[in-house]
Amino acid sequence: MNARVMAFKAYFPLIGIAILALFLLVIAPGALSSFRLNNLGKYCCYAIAGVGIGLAWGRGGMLVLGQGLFFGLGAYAMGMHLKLEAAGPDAVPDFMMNFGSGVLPAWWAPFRSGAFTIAAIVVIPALVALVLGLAVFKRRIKGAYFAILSQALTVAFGALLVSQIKYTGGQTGLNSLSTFFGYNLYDPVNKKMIYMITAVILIVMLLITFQLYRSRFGEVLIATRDQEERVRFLGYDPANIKVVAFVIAAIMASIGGAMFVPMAGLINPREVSALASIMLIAGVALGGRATLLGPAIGALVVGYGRTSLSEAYPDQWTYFLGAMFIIVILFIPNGLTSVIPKAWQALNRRRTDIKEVEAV
Amino acid sequence: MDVVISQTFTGASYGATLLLVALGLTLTFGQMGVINMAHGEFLMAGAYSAYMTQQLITNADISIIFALPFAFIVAGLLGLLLEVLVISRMYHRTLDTLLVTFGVSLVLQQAAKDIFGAQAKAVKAPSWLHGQIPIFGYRYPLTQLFILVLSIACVIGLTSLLKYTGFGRQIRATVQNRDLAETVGVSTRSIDRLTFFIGSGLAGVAGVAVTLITATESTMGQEYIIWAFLVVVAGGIGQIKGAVIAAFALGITRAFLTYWTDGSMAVVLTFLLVVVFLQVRPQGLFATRTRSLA
Amino acid sequence: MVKSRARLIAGTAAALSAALVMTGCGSKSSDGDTAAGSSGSSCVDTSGDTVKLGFLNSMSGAMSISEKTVSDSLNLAAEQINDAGGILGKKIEPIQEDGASEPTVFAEKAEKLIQSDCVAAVFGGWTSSSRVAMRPVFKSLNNILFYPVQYEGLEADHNIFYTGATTNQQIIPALDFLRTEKKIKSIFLAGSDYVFPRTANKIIKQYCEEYGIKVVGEEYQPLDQGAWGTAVDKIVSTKPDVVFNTINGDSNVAFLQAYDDKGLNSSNAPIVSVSIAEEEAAAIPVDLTGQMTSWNYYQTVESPENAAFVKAFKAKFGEKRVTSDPMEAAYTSMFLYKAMVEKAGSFDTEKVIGAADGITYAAPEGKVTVNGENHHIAKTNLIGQVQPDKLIKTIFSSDGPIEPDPFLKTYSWWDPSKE
Amino acid sequence: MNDPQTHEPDHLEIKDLAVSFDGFKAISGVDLALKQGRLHFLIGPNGAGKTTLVDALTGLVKASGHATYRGKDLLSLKSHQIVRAGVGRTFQTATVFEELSVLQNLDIAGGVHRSAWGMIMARRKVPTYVEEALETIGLQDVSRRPAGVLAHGQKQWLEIGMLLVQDAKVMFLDETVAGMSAEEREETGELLRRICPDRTIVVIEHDMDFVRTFADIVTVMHGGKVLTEGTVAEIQANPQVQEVYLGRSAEGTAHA
Repeated sequence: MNARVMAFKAYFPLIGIAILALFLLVIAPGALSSFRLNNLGKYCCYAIAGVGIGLAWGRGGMLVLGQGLFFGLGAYAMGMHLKLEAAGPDAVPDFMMNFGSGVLPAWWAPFRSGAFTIAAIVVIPALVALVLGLAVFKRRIKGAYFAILSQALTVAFGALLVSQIKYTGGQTGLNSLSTFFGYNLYDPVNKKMIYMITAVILIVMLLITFQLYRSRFGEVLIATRDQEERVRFLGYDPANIKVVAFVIAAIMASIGGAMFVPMAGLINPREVSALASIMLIAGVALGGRATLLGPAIGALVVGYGRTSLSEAYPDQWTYFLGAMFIIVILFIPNGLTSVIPKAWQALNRRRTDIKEVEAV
Repeated sequence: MDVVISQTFTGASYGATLLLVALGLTLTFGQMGVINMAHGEFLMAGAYSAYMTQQLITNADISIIFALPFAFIVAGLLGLLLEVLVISRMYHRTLDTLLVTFGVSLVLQQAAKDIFGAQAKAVKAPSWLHGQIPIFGYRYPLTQLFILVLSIACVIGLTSLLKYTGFGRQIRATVQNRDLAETVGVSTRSIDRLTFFIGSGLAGVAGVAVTLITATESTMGQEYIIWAFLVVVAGGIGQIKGAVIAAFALGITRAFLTYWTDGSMAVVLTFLLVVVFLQVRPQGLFATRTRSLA
Repeated sequence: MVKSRARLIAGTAAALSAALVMTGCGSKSSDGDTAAGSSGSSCVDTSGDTVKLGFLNSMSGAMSISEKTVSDSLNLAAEQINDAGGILGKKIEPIQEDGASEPTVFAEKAEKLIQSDCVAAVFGGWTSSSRVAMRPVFKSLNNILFYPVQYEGLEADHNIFYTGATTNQQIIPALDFLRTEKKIKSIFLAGSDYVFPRTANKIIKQYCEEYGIKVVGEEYQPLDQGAWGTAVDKIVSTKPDVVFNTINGDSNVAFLQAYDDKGLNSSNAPIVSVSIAEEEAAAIPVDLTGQMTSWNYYQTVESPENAAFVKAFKAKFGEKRVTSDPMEAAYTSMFLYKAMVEKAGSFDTEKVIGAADGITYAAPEGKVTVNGENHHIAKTNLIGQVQPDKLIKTIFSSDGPIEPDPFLKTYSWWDPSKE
Repeated sequence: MNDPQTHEPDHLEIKDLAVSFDGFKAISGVDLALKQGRLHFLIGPNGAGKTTLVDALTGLVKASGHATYRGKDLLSLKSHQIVRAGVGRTFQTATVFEELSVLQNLDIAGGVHRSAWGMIMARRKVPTYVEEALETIGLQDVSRRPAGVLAHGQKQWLEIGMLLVQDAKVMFLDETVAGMSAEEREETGELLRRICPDRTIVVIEHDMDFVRTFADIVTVMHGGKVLTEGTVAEIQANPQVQEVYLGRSAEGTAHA
């Protein structure tokens, strides 16, 4: 086999990313109406969270059933900023007038700053995931325990948001948002901009993940997934490896959640629910949990399928969704993307070696 | 003092319901390692069975007596079907069973909606459960007492089944060492099916009980499923005595927290307490010793 | 090889940033205010002999239980209007969308109905969350939403018509009734944990303070949880004259079962409910006889209009079905829309809104009149009592239709800024 | 690979080591000195506590007593810290990472010596120590294959290779040659001889032929205690050992 061709194959995922970028950044904005493009943007948010889930679940073996928690943290951070923007420089959000003291709580105040908000979107979920991850993985809580715990935490977070109506807007959430960093949310030109930012973030996340997957960290992560105790005897603490992947996944979910808010125009506790978290998993499972592009493509497909099926069969689409879960997990556990490139998965294995041969 | 008594009783009622729901899970999750998210929908099927029984036997006083075994069989058969068609293909893929059964739960919810309509169905409680008995100055509702007695009866029944019958020994043998059980002539496949049948059937029984305290509608199982899994996890997977203690602990904790804070915060704080508890005892109240590396 | 990879990455990065910069440049066009109609003109096409109207109700998820009934009565209204020749001679072409019990989906589907289906108006929504989620969409795309459910008030949107009751047509008349007719001295508040009960209870607490009624307890449960035992224990121990119930949907079943369990009933602990209608009452397996409700419509309302409505509904959807306040409000809303359009002589949003003031309709609940200023409708309050057959009978009625006052401006005791 | 430390004589000193499970004493009172440069075999009937001893020394089970290596008390360290202290092990069933290639398996074993930055970078070339280990274990020809497809013996060699890459100065090998062909055993023995001089190698073994051929020193365990220690000849002459083994010859053959 020609070495040059093989080396080219090493970058096959990059070509996949490039094709996806071409579709998201060039074709879609040209072909879709503002409304459909906005929808696609929301799917991209799920895809961003999905890429993280692919990392933590597909490569790391942690079934992160509670990504709604991190999606929600990012979304509420962004929502708080936009809500304050909508309220105006000196005013407080309407629900605080209705249910609270009418005085902005101290921990809300920093979210007036856009820079602080952006930092918070990354830092807060990272810290939460770090503490949670250390607590859980150091105690060797894993598998089903971890999945159920993370789901329970998500439900608890949702209930917290509901109960603290004077700080969070309760069940109704943060709504009636009007601007995004000063740009009118409902101006089609701005909508397109917000979409483009989201799509670019998705592409960047894919590139970061591409690098992680080909790095030694990526290898150790797979090793940890398959033989956690064995990894301990290579001198690594598998808890640390898992925590790193978990934190990255949390940050990605948070960024996805943050970008979701300007496109949905609101955020409320339903987006943080157990169901929302499982829907995020659904896309990843459909696309192929352990692949690079699978989670992103799966999230886009599930988002699109959900919209179009519920438009076509508003009464019956739950059947499709349920059937999809059953069929995919049962018959194509490695996802749709595993079916198409079965062929080059074999090459995939060899490509790393060829690269080494060349490098030596 | 009144508060302590009333909330202990109210909490015990929450706990008894949780225990009934969780009991089936200690079998399917605990013994077989299947994370069955459709367990809540088996409960729903049990509740609708109670409704159907009441359509046939309109006298609510006696229909519940027929409803209990009928619900057990209906939910059990649904479980058996699930085991044969889906679960049997995915042992050793614990986490995947969660997702696949989540899909099943969606389908079952929609099916219930299509069969019975979206509106909740009224299942009448028997008149002999109407009223209260005074205990320590607290008027304990008979329905709650019934659920408590039912759950304890199920615990005793299940425990003796596992302990004293050949079937129980075969289940335990299969759980402890599949291959070995196989070589001594246990048909592990039939054991799997029977275990799943009983575990799911118990959810059906819980469904009948739950008609006494909540609406019978297609999404009713969702309210209990996460609580029930937390009971199993906190109790120690596969441990019935652990589940009993965990269920009552969770129920009573929730009652007092609801009393002192509010309904939403009680959910938040109870869940957080379980997470903290698992920090202290990652294997739950009662740990099963395993010698496997993974 | 390293070199070629660098080039590929650099190339991708350059393409990405170029795309970003390009869109970034184009976007600084507008700022600040969300003027109505700022984005795109309406695509509503009435050149044919039909007009498209959107029905947006949860057909899946937790709220579908309630919202499907609204969809049914909307379909009935559309059918009746079409049989009678349509609106301005154009047949209604309903387009049903599923809000899936999720506010974000409501917002998305509203946008879809307006932008992709080019509907002239949308009917639907139930929860406050779904309404506020849709609000900015109707505002920015300048379309009309008819919202059929009683709600917490404190709102009057240019693009929304509220055909259910606001608080001064449901909550306050109920309190007046309890104070003047039942002479209550103490009250217990039980509600689901969301915006309507929280707001309603805020109003009730201020009302009670004004009139010297003692609020002896206030309890909430999340919408998806039915652990009402503790709250009912509190009711048992505080012995209020009345329980004001703002619990939503199915949670009422769990609440009333716990209530019944602990020996409470209409004689020793009466309840006034504002979210239990005929649908919900039928699903509650305990004896509710004598418990009260506050609405603007019951199936038992005696009028030729209601007799015709109930008959037509049962003929279309089955004898066993019941009619309720939100269903009637939705049904009425479509006839109000028809009258507005015919008065305006156009389906144009602004013209229809402009023609709204003073539109009246002889609805099943009685005569209703649209208030052109706050977009609510004047309607009569009916205090009802649940009968053994779970239907609800009027026991007290306000003196004719009550003018809507969503911001409670005419009530001196109301101070919205008080916590 | 040849840091100056390796020239110091390294002892793994075990004093009064005991492990109990729920009151059952799996091993007790074990005193052992494991010295560098010789092939040390650990034998004994099933349930003698051989694997438990290794588990205790590698942080898998809690133990009391002392086990000191290079001034560190192994019993107080966690598994991965013990590895970082230079003590490695293999398992009865070969546990390699089946989805990764042989080369990748070896490479990630070198993680102990890498910075965080090294972790997030892709491998540009094969590090020399990986190359050397590959050569030592003789798997050059299959280095690009996923480890899952290797033959049983090759997996065991790969595990030894991974210990070489992680630069384990003390190696515990748990029934490494079980299930190997005679030829493979021969090769494994030769391999152990090659890497032995600057390491402490402890092999748990049942196959007495293998022990006879390659052992420098043998420790016999029975009932959780050390029965005796000595050269092969000394062990074979020991009546106690004969007694322990005679009663269970059938099981012994099953293992061979």
